[in-house]
Amino acid sequence: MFHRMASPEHFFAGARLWVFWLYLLGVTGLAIGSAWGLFFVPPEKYQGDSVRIMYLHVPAAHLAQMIYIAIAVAGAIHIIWRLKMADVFMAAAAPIGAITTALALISGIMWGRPTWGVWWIWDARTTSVLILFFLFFGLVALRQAIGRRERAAFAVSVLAIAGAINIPIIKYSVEWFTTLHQPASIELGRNIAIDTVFLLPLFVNLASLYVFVAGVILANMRVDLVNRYQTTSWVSEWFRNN
Amino acid sequence: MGDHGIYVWSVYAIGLIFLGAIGTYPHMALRRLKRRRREDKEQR
Amino acid sequence: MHVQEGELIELNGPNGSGKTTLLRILLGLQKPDRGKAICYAESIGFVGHRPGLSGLLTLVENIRWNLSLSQCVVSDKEIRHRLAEFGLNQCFTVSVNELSAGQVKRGALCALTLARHSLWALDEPMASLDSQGEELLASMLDVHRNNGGAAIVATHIPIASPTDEHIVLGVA
Amino acid sequence: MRRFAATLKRDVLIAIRSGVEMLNPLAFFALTGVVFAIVFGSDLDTRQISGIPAVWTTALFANMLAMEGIFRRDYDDGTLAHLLLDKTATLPAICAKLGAHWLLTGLPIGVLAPIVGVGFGLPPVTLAMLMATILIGTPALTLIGAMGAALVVGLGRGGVLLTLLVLPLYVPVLLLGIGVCHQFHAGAVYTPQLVGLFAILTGTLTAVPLALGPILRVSQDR
Repeated sequence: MFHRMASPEHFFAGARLWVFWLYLLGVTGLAIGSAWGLFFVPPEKYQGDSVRIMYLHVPAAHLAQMIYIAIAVAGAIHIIWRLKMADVFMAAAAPIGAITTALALISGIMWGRPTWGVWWIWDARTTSVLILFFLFFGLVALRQAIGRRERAAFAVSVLAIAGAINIPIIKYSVEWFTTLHQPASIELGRNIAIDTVFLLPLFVNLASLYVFVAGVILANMRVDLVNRYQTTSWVSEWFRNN
Repeated sequence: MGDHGIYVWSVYAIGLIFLGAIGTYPHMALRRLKRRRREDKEQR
Repeated sequence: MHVQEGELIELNGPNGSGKTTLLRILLGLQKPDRGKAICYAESIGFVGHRPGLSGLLTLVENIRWNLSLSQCVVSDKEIRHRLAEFGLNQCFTVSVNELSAGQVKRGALCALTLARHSLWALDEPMASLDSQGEELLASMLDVHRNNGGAAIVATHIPIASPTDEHIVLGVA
Repeated sequence: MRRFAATLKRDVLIAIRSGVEMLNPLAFFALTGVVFAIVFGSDLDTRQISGIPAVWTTALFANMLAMEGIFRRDYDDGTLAHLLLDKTATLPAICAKLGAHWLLTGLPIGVLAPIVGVGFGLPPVTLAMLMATILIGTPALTLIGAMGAALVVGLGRGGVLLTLLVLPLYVPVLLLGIGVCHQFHAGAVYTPQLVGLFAILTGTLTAVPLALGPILRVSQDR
């Protein structure tokens, strides 16, 4: 099945169904998880209701890093096998990764405000997510700056791989550097009572966000395919019948 | 919801906007491409 | 495309017909959109639109660096002698920025003759050369072909004799 | 090896001939350092703490300022093509270009750092460590920056783009450099982080020059 999906035309047709189901599953999952987290979970001892932000912040932050790793893998695939679909994935996933990271950042800030009374705290994870946002922004900006698609694909692949290699290094140096200055920094989400009543909605939301964003990336890839292959027969045929 | 309600609701509102945006963008883009293609055809 | 020793192939065709692109693909500076280009030649000398000499250095320094890249050991005296042959004897100490386009082109061609490349790739070598420069170019090509060198020249002014192979590129 | 030396000599010669453009990063480093010294240095109790980060960050940006032109000049006058023509010559020539670039920006900045650091009232021992970490860090910065410069070569004055691409990759070097100096200044254990800094240096030293050949070949393609 994978080989068939590697050809743009088959992918374009096949992805349509996937997008529908991923959207459906993702949205309902998110609705259920969020509703559960907002209304049916008792407030936490220390943080009260602000802990409910965790159900959006943790999935978004986790997903953002996964998207970047996926883009780096696609970059490696593109450089080694020159697979066009890998570049289509990178072009589609980068902006979405940036927006997911932005969502993670904003929810992190809004969570930090009630718990620590300050808008931004240079905690190890918030700093890493902020740098991740700049990495995503770099990917999008580099692709925008290079006109020729071939060069853009190669350049973005190299940058994605360089960035991915740096993620652990950044995490290590930031972790060490921030704990150097505030010994008692509270890790977001680590000190909450880890009993299941809190965690179930989190897993539901995490899985649903993955599913939903996967659908969004596939849909975005279809748009990119139409842009790239405007002159081909199967695209004009698609234009004709809808 | 206590006094933290404002933060929780604003986070979910922003979440809705962001996820809604990335969710609907591809379909809007496809529709825009179709419309532009139809306009090109009419001009030709 | 096969180039024997002593042979010269001329690429003709209107502007934008891909002469320069074909040369760049042969040199490995550019990847073809489709298919593969494999070029079996030990070392290729290239003179294109851009001068290929850095503007802040003098001709002698540029050529010395160029030759070191292709690992040819040539003394400064010999470089100056060859530059004099190319009519550039008064611009030894002048940085390339101050030279005229014709002088820069002659400098690039002179560097080519000094480096022992088996295959020459020339892109519009006649551009910005005066009549004396064209004679120099013709004689330099003959010398190169006599001792077994080959050349591919992209030009719109005919330079090769009718007996040589001509490839005409049409506009797509 | 001869090609390495020849290209090194050539690049240093070009930089010297370019005069002001070569002094640009150094002047930026000295002037910004002095401004920071005036701003932070006068407040007695904060100056020692703020000295190290100020000098290191200024060194980083001075280095990034110099990154812009490393390939651009050769791309414009066509010598970059000669570099790539002969595949065997590419690696030594690129290593020479990176070496020349470090000699002209990283090294002088490292040497200047203690002089700027004095403005923050740092003890000489810390200044020595500051210089050491900068001298270890700047080659890594040059290597990472060169990769960014190779990606954007030929795109015109993409200054902001280069900064955007390269800054996230610079962060670990910056944090480790400052961290080591802080720990050393405070008399605490600094060796693990110093090893981290060396690790980044050796890592980039082996990977980047090899990667620059193909990147430049694609970047100058059209």
